[in-house]
Amino acid sequence: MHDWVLSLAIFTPLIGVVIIMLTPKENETLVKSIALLTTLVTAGFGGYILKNFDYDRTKTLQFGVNKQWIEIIGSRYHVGIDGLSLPLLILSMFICILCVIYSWDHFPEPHNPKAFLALILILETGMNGTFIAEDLILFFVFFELVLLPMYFMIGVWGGANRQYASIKFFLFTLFGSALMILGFLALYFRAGHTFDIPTLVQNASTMLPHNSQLWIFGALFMGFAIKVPMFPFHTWLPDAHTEAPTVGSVILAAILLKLGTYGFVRIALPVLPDAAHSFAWFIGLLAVIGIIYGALGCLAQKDLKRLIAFSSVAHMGFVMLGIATLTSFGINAAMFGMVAHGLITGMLFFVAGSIGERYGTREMSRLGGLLVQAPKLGWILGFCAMASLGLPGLAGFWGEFPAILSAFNPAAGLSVVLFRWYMVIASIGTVFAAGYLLWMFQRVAFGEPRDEFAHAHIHDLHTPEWIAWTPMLLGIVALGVFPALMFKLTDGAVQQIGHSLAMVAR
Amino acid sequence: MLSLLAAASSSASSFKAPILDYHAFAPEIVLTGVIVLVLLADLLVPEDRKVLVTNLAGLGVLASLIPIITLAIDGHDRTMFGGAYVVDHFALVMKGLFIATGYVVLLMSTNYVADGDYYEGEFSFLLLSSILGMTVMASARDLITIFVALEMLSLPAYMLAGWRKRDPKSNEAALKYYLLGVLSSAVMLYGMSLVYGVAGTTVLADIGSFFTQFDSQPGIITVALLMIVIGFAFKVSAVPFHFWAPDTYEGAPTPVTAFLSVASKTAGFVALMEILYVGFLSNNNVWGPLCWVLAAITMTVGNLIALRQTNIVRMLAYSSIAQAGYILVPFAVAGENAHALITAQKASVVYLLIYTAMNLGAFGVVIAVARKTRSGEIKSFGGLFTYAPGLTLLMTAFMFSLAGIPPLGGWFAKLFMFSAALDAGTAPAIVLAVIAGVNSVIALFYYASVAREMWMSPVPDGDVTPIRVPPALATALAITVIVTVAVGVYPPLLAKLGDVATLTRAF
Amino acid sequence: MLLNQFLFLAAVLFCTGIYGVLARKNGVLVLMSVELILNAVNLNLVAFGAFNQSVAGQVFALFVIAIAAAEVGVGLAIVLLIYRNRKSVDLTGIDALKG
Amino acid sequence: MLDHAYLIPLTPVVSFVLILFFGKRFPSKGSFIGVLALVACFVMSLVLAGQWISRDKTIETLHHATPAQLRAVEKTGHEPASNDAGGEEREYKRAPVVHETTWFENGPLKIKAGTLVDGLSVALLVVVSTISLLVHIFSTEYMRDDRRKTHYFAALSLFTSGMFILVTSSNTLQMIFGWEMMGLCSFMLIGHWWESQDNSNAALKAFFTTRTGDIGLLVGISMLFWLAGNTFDIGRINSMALSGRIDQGLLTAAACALLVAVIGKSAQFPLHTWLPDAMAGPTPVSALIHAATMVVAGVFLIARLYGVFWQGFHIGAGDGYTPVAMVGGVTVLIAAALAFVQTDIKKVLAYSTVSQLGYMVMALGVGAWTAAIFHLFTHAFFKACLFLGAGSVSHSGSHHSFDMKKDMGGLKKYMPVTFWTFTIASAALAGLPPFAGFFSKDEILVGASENGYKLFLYVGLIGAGMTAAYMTRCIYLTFFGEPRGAAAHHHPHESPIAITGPLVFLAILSVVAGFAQAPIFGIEAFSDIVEPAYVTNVVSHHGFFGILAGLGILAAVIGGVSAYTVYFLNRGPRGLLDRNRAAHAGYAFLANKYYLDDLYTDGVVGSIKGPIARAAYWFNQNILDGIVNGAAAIALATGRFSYNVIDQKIVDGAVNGLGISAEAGGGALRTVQTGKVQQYAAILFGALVIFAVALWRLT
Amino acid sequence: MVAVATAQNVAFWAIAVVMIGAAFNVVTSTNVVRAALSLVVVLAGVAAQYILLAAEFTAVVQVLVYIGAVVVLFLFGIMLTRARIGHESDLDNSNRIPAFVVSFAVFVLLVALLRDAFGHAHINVSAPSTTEQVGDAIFSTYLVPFEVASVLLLAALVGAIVLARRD
Repeated sequence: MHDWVLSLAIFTPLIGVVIIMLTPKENETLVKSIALLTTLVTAGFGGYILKNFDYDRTKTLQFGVNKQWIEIIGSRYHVGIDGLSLPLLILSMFICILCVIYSWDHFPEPHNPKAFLALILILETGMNGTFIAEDLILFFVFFELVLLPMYFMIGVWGGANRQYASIKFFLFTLFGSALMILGFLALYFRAGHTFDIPTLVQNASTMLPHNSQLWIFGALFMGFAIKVPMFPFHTWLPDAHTEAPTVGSVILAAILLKLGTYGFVRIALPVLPDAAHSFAWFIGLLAVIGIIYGALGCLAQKDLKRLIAFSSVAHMGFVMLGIATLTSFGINAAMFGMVAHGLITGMLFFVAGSIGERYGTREMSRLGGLLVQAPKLGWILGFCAMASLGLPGLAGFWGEFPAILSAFNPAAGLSVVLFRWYMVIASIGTVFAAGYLLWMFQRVAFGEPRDEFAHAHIHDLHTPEWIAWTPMLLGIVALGVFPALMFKLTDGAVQQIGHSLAMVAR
Repeated sequence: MLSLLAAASSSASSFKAPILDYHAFAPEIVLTGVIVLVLLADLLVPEDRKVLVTNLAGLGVLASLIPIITLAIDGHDRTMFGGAYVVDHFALVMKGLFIATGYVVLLMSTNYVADGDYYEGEFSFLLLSSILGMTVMASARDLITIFVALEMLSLPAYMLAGWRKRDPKSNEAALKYYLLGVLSSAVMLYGMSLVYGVAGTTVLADIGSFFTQFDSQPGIITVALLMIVIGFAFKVSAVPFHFWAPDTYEGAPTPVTAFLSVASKTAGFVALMEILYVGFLSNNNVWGPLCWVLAAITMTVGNLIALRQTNIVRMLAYSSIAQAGYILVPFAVAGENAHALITAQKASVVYLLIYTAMNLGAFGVVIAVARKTRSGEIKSFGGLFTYAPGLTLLMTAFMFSLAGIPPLGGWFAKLFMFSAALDAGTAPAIVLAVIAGVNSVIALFYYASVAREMWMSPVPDGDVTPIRVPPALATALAITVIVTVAVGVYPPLLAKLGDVATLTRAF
Repeated sequence: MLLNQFLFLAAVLFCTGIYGVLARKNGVLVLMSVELILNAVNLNLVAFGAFNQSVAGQVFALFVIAIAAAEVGVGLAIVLLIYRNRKSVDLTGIDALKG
Repeated sequence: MLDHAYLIPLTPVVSFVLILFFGKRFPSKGSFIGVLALVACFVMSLVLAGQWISRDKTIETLHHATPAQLRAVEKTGHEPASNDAGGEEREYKRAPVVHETTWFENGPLKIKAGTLVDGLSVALLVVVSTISLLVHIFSTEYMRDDRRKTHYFAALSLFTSGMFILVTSSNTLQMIFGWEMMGLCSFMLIGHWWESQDNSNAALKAFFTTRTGDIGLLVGISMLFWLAGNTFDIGRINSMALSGRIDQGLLTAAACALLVAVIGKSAQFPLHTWLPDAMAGPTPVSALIHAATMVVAGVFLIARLYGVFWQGFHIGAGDGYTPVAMVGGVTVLIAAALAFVQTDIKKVLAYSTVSQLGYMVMALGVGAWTAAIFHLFTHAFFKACLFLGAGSVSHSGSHHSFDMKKDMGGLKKYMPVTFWTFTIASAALAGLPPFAGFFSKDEILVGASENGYKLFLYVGLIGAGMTAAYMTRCIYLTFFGEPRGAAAHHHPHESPIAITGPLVFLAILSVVAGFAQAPIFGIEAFSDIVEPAYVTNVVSHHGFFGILAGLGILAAVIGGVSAYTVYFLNRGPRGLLDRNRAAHAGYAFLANKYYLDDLYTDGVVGSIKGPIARAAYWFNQNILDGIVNGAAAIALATGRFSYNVIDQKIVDGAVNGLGISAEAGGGALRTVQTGKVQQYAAILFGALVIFAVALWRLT
Repeated sequence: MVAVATAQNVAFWAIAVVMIGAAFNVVTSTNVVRAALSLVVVLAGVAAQYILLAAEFTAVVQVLVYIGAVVVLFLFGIMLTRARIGHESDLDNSNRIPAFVVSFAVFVLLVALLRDAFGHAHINVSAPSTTEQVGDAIFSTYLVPFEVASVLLLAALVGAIVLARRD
């Protein structure tokens, strides 16, 4: 079990896919049950991992498996889990269950639960796999595996402009990953003919001249930055989110964006610390531009989901700012920010989807008085808005504040003055966040319902919504009050990265 | 340079019959036997039972796989006729590929040709002849043999392209293919004659050792080499020698198009590998940059034009041009060093193996869908998912495999291709890799547009009667999709076959 | 004799053939021009054979002759096919497939 | 209790959760849970205060250490060795009682969470729990039939706990929690009646403006974390700041950043405009916000991190001017002037709060730490009393209206308890002896005068006069004259006991609270109990200055009398008559209103401070509020621009442009594919030549 | 020897001039049949050059295959496509100038290359390879291409018949 559990965590969803494929389309309940069961079983493996994970050794890879895979190019099936991967893996499993539950009788047009659920499960495989891959090629495969299901999810079940949005999402990401894989290969050939991440962490910085490091880092940067997405590579995100079905948006926001930031933390920084130092100012710059720019973008939005999408740009800016500081504080904040953003923005998309479903529109100018018609939904929206703007006591705060904090004192060798300016700008970004989120909340929830919906019957929360959302809401509060839940996991591994970054500081 | 040849020319007025290793020739002998059998059977089988002939051809093709397997098990390389004909791992892998391709194409064409009431027996006969040429090509290590093999595989293909005799487009396809094919083989011949003139031999290994003596070669060799490369660049439809391809692909019967885009192209690459890696390894300062330019413009032009296509076959034609560009990437970097050379060979072979499966599969679906829609427009795929989910899934898999998206086979091919470029590690190699990377993104757009039509668009004519896929075609699709997916998920399946350093082992 | 005599002659034939292929409209004439090109190659081969004092040149030329004959046969068949469908062997009019 | 101080913030949190999830099931809609929780907090706070006071005594006797000796230890800037060894707490007088637990770790760094109890937090706890309890009781009646009573009480509980968390925090990180929780709750409570756009706008504005200030908080606390040696610990930050081991420039920057936070939260000029708007919330909430929580958080922040401000702004230098004092002083005057022109009774009180907060900030800026906290202490009682009084008036006298001119007047006879308590509280606010405000304001004046900030003495005096004047006007308009509008038509009556009870209680406190620190009588209990070591050791203490007290009284009397002259001696009623005539004259209602408002303002208020107040009001409404609102508009416009132009046209346009140009490139290349086989052949041979020449030259 | 060499040169040039003229006629003639006949001249000239190069067997094959078969095929082709026997004005397309430019460029290229490579190389035909040697080579070293070529001819035959036959 110990050796197998990670592989099971990756591939159980695929088994579910096969079973679903073999199930007749007409028997929808069975299909749904299989999907739910699959996610639950997968999460069961997650539970096993949580239970048997050695929390005193978060920086070491556990449950590791290192088997031969593609010998001809030197790639191995190497998976393992440490403090960085664990929270994201669990988050991914968790979100997938909730998505299946949420969609229980919420399937967007053209319905077809069979295909829809199969896609969710394939996505889960990709996401889980990315978070525990310890081999660059394996990482790449899983990283890319999520593209197709998400493409179809947006393209088939999405909104009016879905075709454009889906292909845009696909092309952007693929462009990044094309460069990323070049970077991986360059690492392979220049740093000891291995794709093994831990080995590369050991060797790469000594084996590679600074110049090569820069180039390779640049390639990796493109791959990850597009996925994050960082300004100016973000334009796929609003379109994708706006058009995606609710569940697609949730998965996209909660997990897929994290693949990029995770890539930075897992691969780019520790493997190429030298180049990371050279790039840090640039990453920081794009991050703070993203913070302000995303916020400004939010202010201009008319569509609820699009607004939330732009807010993701801003939030991921905080995460990237944390990473750019190259300090353990900042990276811890980034890790926290990833999970927090996953929960909060995921929830926001759930709520936005439910609102859109009830009113048939997400135009904020047409909405209003949600609190009158569906008070619970309205307050949950308010709660998520508050969490999203970084209110202390809720999870979002721990992604934002430590990032700001760490920017005051970036890693040795980085320009202190520059990063302090970043800190101030990022702080200003928090105000913007408050601005657009409250403004959104006011327009959607406050006031009286518009005439067109005044007599509409707006159902407050459905049972699947309750079941799906309660854990996320609890998670947001729990992480907000007990940040150690996350920091304890990530800290060991982050310290290690911070250490290797500090080693090369000039 | 004359002294070198003294040994070759002086000897022997007494003819010594060569001792033939029949095991080594067994695949070709079986194939030839099948060819003759098919021709005879075609005479005897009545008009309404012609499908038997096709079945016979299929079985025969499979039978010729047996000696390949025995040879592979036997394992040691066989060199004959002073190095003019070699049966080694590389040759066996490629022969196997050609024969498998031939089998799948036969499966794909069974109903196509029968339904169209074309000359089924002769069709199989010509197809097998062309495959025979290819298998010979895989072993040929001599200019004359290569030339004859090339003509052997080309001439039947010219005729097959025009097989739909009453269709002017098919005629046009055949004419263009034929004329340009003949011209480019003439250019190639001219180049070969120059090489022969300078080196005094037609055996590649001897040519290779001849040229290693010189630090720099005269311009004549540069141009001769260029001319030879052009001959095969035509075959693999590299820009700017690709013009025939879209027109011919569109006009030719679809199974023939599939055959051309896969087997014929592969044969071109096989010949190119033999000539460049065995005969002209030391001239890599010529063919390196040449292949670099060809690769770069081929993939770029192919992809860009493919963006604008509305006909699925034509789009696949440009797609296969672009794919040829990717396959040329390892050629561009192979000469950098010994290690890069080996990686490049493996990369090319792996790419060809995977490309064959996925491209054949894509054409298979096109054939299947066209059975109902009678149209080659991409639009005719609209809403396919609603009435033919299975075919949609298959086509999706093939399209995204061609685009190189994991976990479908294409990603591994591309990865290996990139890997070859970066193994060489020179600045031009890396630039080429980046160009290839950008191109694979552009390519996604049109591959995905097919998926988009199938999944996201309405059925154009509202006709949602399911598509009946005949068993032969279904078998072909099954084979291709299994290979495509299995290799993508577990690349080592093919990687072993791609381990073909034998081609240049001597060096 | 200079080798180049033959080679230059072959080059003239080669290029004349190219001109013919490019400038002729009639399919049969284009095929004839192709024959010019192939003969140029053959002349090259035989000249080089003599120059190198090896038989390979002649052998090569023989194969080319044999295959050229087959090619002409196939080519004429295709031209005939076109003629049958279009009632013309005018190559310039054949451009239904393009783009 | 000293060791279990966490119970105080925890109790209302629990009550919040209980009310939120179970409140609706009770007939009282959960209000009693809130009241009970606050009773518990109140009792615990009192116990805590008692323990603190007695602890001080015991420790003093135990150690026989004089304050001077302790001061000597502190002034070296080095902590006792035992502390460095991680040993016992410093157990001497005024040393806080700190209980911490590790919140989370970052490498070797342990971030702690915990409670810190010292005089300052005890004082605040008492004030907050008292006021909050009274507000809760008041609300049971005031909000009896509100449709969202449950939400209201839940938010009230959370609000209170936010303040508790803030004042008991042992570290700055935790302070942010309390600080922002209050922001959230103020948002919820101000926007309680969110059906109206105005209310939700006000809520947004409150949250947004304070959040703007929070930029300073985040930046300041981040800076202090690093400057003080990787710690959020308040004690360490203060001692590090005072030790002078922090770079002066950076320390000043951090202090400035925190000052920004204070300006936002404590509604100081120029970010004060949200506070009057926040009157949109229910009146008890206003009382809570203004008297005990939220706005005083800013003052508390300065007090809590006084070492930083002291050192950062050189408050001790006494060179006549500090930024903190400037902010406070300007706020005192501007806000007082603005209070004149309000017609809404709550807005008068709101500007009065702003003005009084200005006093506190000013006091802190001039080094009069104790005076500031003392003023905070007394102000809490009388301002709560005033607000609740105003609430009582609107509840029972003016039919839920707060417009003094339209719907009030002559209520004295209907609502005697309200009237008397309101008047007592006003007197306290005006600084008339023996009411509480007199003592605290006097302390401030003394501090300004004696610490070398004479300018602010005058500011304080002028402010005192103005305060007396506008409160006189307010009382007149509300309780005297003829009943108008709702007051005339809706049978005003006295409020029930749930409302008057707290009023009376608060009125009593408004009288007696001042005696906690009455140097005139030799009582310095407040400073003894409240001042933490890091303050005691640096600030100067002064006794009673008769002249200053006299000047203060004089200023108040002048202000009161002049207002009395204006209002009670018939100028006012005539203005009202004018107004009615003009209304009869048939002008369009709105136009009339504004026109006569102008007349009224010119004729009545103008006789005292008209031009200045009007100018100030104009400035306030058009410039400052304009900037605040304009900032939103600008942000919105910038957002639209950056989205519509930069994002959609340039960034996204570039991407789409690439796509389009790729397609166009494909289209152009397609034209080469003419379909003419001989052209293809020509290209074949042409390419041959070109490649040949290129390669030949290359090799 | 010199005389032999001179005679060879004279013969070469005489034949070459005729060949070139005939070749030009093939590509420029306005009469299809005349073009075909000019082709015969060229092909015969090539055969003659083979003899000069002492490749008698190849020359014989050239005559047999080309003149005996290929040209006949062409004539059949001309007749089957009902080309006019006489003068025909539009045998050329509009691309004569580009065609000339391209072919001339190729010519210049080739000449430059050949001069550069084989400037003064002489052909020594004193020890010609015999027909026997050619035969030996074909049936030993080049056995595979020979066998393949036979299948090739069969395939071409069958295919051409299918394509050309009326149905």
